[in-house]
Amino acid sequence: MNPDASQGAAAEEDLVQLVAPDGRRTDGEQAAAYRDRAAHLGTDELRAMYRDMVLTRRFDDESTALQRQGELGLYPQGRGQEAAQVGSGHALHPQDFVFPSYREHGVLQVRGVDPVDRLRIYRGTEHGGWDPADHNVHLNTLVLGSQTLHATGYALGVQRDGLVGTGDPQRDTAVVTYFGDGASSQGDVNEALVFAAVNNAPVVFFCQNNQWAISEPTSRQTRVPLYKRGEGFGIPGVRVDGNDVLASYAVMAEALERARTGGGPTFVEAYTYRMGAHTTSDDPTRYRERAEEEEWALRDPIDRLAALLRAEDRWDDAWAADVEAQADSLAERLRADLRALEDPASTSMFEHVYATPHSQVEAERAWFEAYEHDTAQDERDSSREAAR
Amino acid sequence: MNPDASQGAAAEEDLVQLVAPDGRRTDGEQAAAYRDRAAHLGTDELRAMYRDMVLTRRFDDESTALQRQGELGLYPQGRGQEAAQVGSGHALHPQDFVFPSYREHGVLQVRGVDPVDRLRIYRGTEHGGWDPADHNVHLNTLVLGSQTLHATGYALGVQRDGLVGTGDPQRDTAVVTYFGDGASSQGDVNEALVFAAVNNAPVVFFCQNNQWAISEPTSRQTRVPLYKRGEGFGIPGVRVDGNDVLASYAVMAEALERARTGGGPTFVEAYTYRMGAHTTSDDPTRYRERAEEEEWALRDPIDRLAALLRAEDRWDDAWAADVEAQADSLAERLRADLRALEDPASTSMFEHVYATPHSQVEAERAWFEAYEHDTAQDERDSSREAAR
Amino acid sequence: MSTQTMTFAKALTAGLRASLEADDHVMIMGEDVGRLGGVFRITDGLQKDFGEHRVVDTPLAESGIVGTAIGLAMRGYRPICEIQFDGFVFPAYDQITTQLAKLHYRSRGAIRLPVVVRIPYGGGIGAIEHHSESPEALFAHTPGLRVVSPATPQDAYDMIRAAVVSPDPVLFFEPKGRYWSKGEVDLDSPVATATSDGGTPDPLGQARIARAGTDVTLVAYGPTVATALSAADALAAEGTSAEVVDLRSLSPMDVPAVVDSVRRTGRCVVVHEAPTFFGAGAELAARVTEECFYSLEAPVLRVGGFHTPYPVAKIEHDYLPSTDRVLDAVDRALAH
Amino acid sequence: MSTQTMTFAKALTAGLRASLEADDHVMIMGEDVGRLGGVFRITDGLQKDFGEHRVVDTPLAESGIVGTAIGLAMRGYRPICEIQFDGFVFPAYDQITTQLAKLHYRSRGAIRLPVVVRIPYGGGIGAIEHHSESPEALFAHTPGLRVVSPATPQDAYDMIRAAVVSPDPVLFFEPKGRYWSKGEVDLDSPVATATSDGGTPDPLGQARIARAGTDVTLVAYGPTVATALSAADALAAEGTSAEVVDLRSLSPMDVPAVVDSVRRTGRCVVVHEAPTFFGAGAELAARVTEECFYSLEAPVLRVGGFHTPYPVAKIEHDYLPSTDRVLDAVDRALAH
Ligand SMILES: Cc1ncc(C[n+]2csc(CCOP(=O)(O)OP(=O)(O)O)c2C)c(N)n1
Ligand SMILES: Cc1ncc(C[n+]2csc(CCOP(=O)(O)OP(=O)(O)O)c2C)c(N)n1
Ligand SMILES: [Mg+2]
Ligand SMILES: [Mg+2]
Repeated sequence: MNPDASQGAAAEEDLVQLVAPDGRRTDGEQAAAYRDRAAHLGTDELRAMYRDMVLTRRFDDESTALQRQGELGLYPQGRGQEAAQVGSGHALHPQDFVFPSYREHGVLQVRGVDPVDRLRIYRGTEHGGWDPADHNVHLNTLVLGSQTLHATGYALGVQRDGLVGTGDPQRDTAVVTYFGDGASSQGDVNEALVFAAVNNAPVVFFCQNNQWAISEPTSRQTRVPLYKRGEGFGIPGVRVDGNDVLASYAVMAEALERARTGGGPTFVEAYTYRMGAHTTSDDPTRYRERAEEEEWALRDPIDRLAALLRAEDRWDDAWAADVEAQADSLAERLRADLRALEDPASTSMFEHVYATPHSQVEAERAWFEAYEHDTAQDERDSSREAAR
Repeated sequence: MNPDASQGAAAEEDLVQLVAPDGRRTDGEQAAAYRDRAAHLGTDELRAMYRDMVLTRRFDDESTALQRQGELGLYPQGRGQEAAQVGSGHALHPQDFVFPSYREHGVLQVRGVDPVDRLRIYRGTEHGGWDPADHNVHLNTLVLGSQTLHATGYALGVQRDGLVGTGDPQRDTAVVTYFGDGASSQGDVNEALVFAAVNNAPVVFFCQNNQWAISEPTSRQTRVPLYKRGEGFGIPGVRVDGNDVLASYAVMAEALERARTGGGPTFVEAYTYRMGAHTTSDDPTRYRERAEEEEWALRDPIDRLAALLRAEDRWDDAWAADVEAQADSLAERLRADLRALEDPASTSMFEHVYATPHSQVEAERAWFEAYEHDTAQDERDSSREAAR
Repeated sequence: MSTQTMTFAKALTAGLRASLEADDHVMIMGEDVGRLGGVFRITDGLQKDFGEHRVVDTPLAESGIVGTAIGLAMRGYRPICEIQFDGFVFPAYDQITTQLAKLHYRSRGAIRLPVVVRIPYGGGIGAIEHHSESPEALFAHTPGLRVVSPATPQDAYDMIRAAVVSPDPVLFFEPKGRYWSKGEVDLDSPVATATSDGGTPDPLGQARIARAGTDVTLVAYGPTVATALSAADALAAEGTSAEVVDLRSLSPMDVPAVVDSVRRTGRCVVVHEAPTFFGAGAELAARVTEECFYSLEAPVLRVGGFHTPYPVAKIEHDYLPSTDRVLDAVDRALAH
Repeated sequence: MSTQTMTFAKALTAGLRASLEADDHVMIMGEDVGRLGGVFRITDGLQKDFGEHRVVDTPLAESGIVGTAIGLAMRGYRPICEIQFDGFVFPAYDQITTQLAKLHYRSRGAIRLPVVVRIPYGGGIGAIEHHSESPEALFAHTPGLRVVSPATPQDAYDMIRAAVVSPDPVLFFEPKGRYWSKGEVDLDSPVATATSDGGTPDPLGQARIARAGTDVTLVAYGPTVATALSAADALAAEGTSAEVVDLRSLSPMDVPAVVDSVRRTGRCVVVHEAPTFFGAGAELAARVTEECFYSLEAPVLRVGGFHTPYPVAKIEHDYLPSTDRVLDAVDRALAH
């Protein structure tokens, strides 16, 4: 289904998969090394992942609806990528730090970033939305790939702080940066690989290959599977089935541990699919086939985990109903709280340009306040009003 | 001798070498595939390479001397890299196009760029120095790595022109771009790899790893041998002994043929050494050991080819004396012609900013001409003159 | 004469189509310009009609786009690069500033780089960060680049064709907030070609009098020409006659046209969306003052963005120069 | 008070040394800053004394340098990045413009980025292309950045330390042509820290009267302060008293200081090496004219680089603003 046939073939071959689309655990050689990483996950953990995936999807659906209703200017859907995001997110330790791109709703869910905060940017009330220090999650970065350098620098800081390889799992710290198949072509991502490799930085490059960069298939970005990208920089790579939450967890757990213990960076390619449009402004019918979408629908990550839970008798209808109820109340709260968000004051645009006073900003702010004041008072004649 | 021990080891292992430092042809497995490529080179060709290397070095020495005498503002020495440059240059066809960095004096020699033209940039009379169309050699590019994208774009143009894989060796065209180990870290070089790979562009990335980027050893740029860099982009890589002119020729001949016949890009790492300073402004004693320089002196590329010629009875003292004489006259002509170069007219700074008239440039030029005119006529009082 | 009413966006598409038709070496390259037709659909249908060879979806790397366009131009092609949004031109900034702008100079004319870089710019569309900026001054300061911005559908059609035939690199700023505005377009208008002998006027360097007037000169370009015209309407109703000059080009800047107007009106207000601090209005004010020192009744006043990053969508209309803010400036100019 | 005579370059080194000593989280990163001490030797000896950990040779990638510095700053470090030459800052332009400048705003103050980007700039040293440029206006237009340039050894020492303690990102332009000029430096001068409550004056935003005068105001910064002073000498000998204002900072720009001077002198000439077109002088001229409209006897005149790429070394002195060209402008101003 990937337009580049050679990649499609490689995809199946090299893929780390622990759970097949039908919910059964795989027993292939390929994944043997990772099976242990997920072995300790019991019913509680698996259910927690399931819950996060369901809540992420509900958040996604509700946000899409809110955009249609005019409550958001735009929204980039994550549907289809929940396993890659929630699985990798569950492998994080609290002290780890995340540098997302803009589609990582599942990671934000796992890290506890408030759902309303996640939408401020799309409502047009903030460029950010939360304090990165609150959940060790940096803000969204919209300039493709830039954040991979920030993550690498942050990881160099962690290293300087002496928080790599101390042997204390509560202190050893890793950094992860998320980016897409499209972003992988940016110079910045490649420079990040250079800086990370040369310094053996504790950073994981988590590339979600969702097959598309808006209308461009991954074959427009690379002619070999993306997980190989790091090798020429000295960074080991692994391709994981990004629709398999267990595999995503296991591969990420290993990569994070390598980083925390001083083993250096890893390049993870999560092979997945963007089931929705690029954003609510996009129209995928212009560039991709319905058949492709349908084929990927059969690999839905939530269905797969549900099937596993059922197959292993970890499913419970009452629990599942409760998860649905939680999703309902998340949606309800989101609607209410989002609508209740106040628009920022116009003068807030002058705040935080600098941390210290800057005469240009201050002069313009003063002018603006006086102007606003005058305008409010002003009784202009009607012809002028009419022209506005 | 490379500060990164792991690389040093790999260097020896992966290196394509056809002639050992003592001038004897090697018979190892490693190079078997390339031996055929150089098999047809007879005495004439080998002597032609020798001549170009000797002339390149004489150019280098003379230019360095001219800089010391104040005739040049700066000069970046190529000593030690003659085999990599002359060998690869000899593999080019006339229709191929070269995008150099700034140290490729040997390539310019092979392509026939006039020695004086090569120095205009360092004398401060031109930013370029020649017309790229004259010898299919682009101007020097000083912003590290930028030219790799230009080369890739040019190669895409060649491809569009239908001059790849026609089967006609007179028409099939390849492009080569030269850059250094330091430049390899630039985002642009990596984007060039992306664009070249995805489009299967007829371009060769020729990276001269001369062990140093000014004061930084190659280990500050990469932790694996550089020739592997392309692999993660889908571009095959090869490390060649850059002090072995035959190997440099053979590896480049193969890469160029791959490009011309539609086989796509190749990443060549020429493992060599910058025997001189970075430029005449540099002081290598601040950052590298004399012992390292001495060890590399034993691998001098010109000595190696001379040894081969002698070992194979291709040497002739009269011929060698003639080459020396040619070098002497090159040096002599260089000195004379360089000193005779006229400074550009001050108003030439306004020329060629645009290809079409631009009112800002024209207004400023007119002002400047009037000002120059006035100043020339002006009889100012002495106090003002004194202050100037 | 085949004059049609069409949107600014469609006029651009028509101009691109005409350019592709006129010269085989013209090509379009960028992110999503192919099947999708670009996020603004400016290249809609062009790949279908001209092929994947002429309208090329590139990898997602702006430096790569401009850098390879330079190489293609050296090989005789005329690439039109699309940058998806204003805020994403910066990864290509080095290639534009150190290479695209300078290669003609560096080669003393041997290399010509007829590359067009199309950049949808400006705000007012309710977008997220990086999607509403006006970075034109960051290019106009660099010698070797032409920087232009059309304000009407006719100019969109004429100027894109002129940019494509220009032997110089052109940064082509498209006021995205005007994409859906309509106007008459004469599709038979000739392509304005610059001549290198300096005999004919430079088609990408001449301002346009968008409205004649006598009391004050309003200078604008791109998206703010409409703002200036609406202010002129309001002023007319009050009995003040405003002349509106549409600069069209920032580099070069048609200072004589503005000077001519200001010498008549004595007052000048310049309007743009970019922050005024170090913006195009500064250059204009400095020049106009120098050349109209004795005719100016008031200092040249600037209405523009503030010295803040482009703010969030909910308050962008307080940031953007509005008709009201132009009127306020005119009031201040008239009060002098 | 330990006052010493030293070069501008050594004063910078001393300021960097003092900064490294004062705060463990200060670090220097860039190309060749370690054993070599940088191509201008500004970091000479610092790696030896503070270790490879504090003075770091980075890979050759400017975007990577600034991008990782941002991450380091988020983790609590205070990186001082060295860009080797003016012309090589552009690969980092995206990180500076879209990230470094905006993260404080984007996070509504939650993220502070005390990153200093040192850029040796300006011409007159006989160098090849890209090694003599003055790109400061390309940064000053971007909100969120502070852009400064010292002109004397004392200011080099004081301003680099102030830049390092500034919680805002600072683009620190060093006039490389002045590196070898000497002056008195008080090494005990206090570090000027900005306070966020707005109570104390901003140490990186205040101009300096380099020479008092009454007949004309010459405004300069960085390398051209010396040019302006030499012009003032020549004028003094002719009986014209020139005041010289050293701006020190371009963003913010201390307009009140210039206005105060121009209200007294009635004439103003601004001098910088960068092309005047869209340069800092345009902003200054626009502002000064606006605020001194009735005190100006002549328009603000600009002396600077031309709208051409920086030319070849053999003719760079015809390009650079010279004492003569400043005198010519003063003559024109006085003739009004
Ligand atoms: C530097 C830059 N160029 C262009 C864009 C416009 N843009 C936004 S998302 C996108 C596609 C990204 O694709 P990918 O990296 O695969 O991530 P995905 O959207 O699939 O999650 C593009 C081109 C941008 N945000 N930044
Ligand atoms: C973008 C950019 N950054 C910095 C420089 C300054 N600089 C010139 S040469 C050089 C070292 C280059 O090393 P390498 O690529 O290994 O080539 P070599 O000089 O060894 O031939 C540096 C840092 C530059 N020219 N361009
Ligand atoms: Mg994608
Ligand atoms: Mg090198």
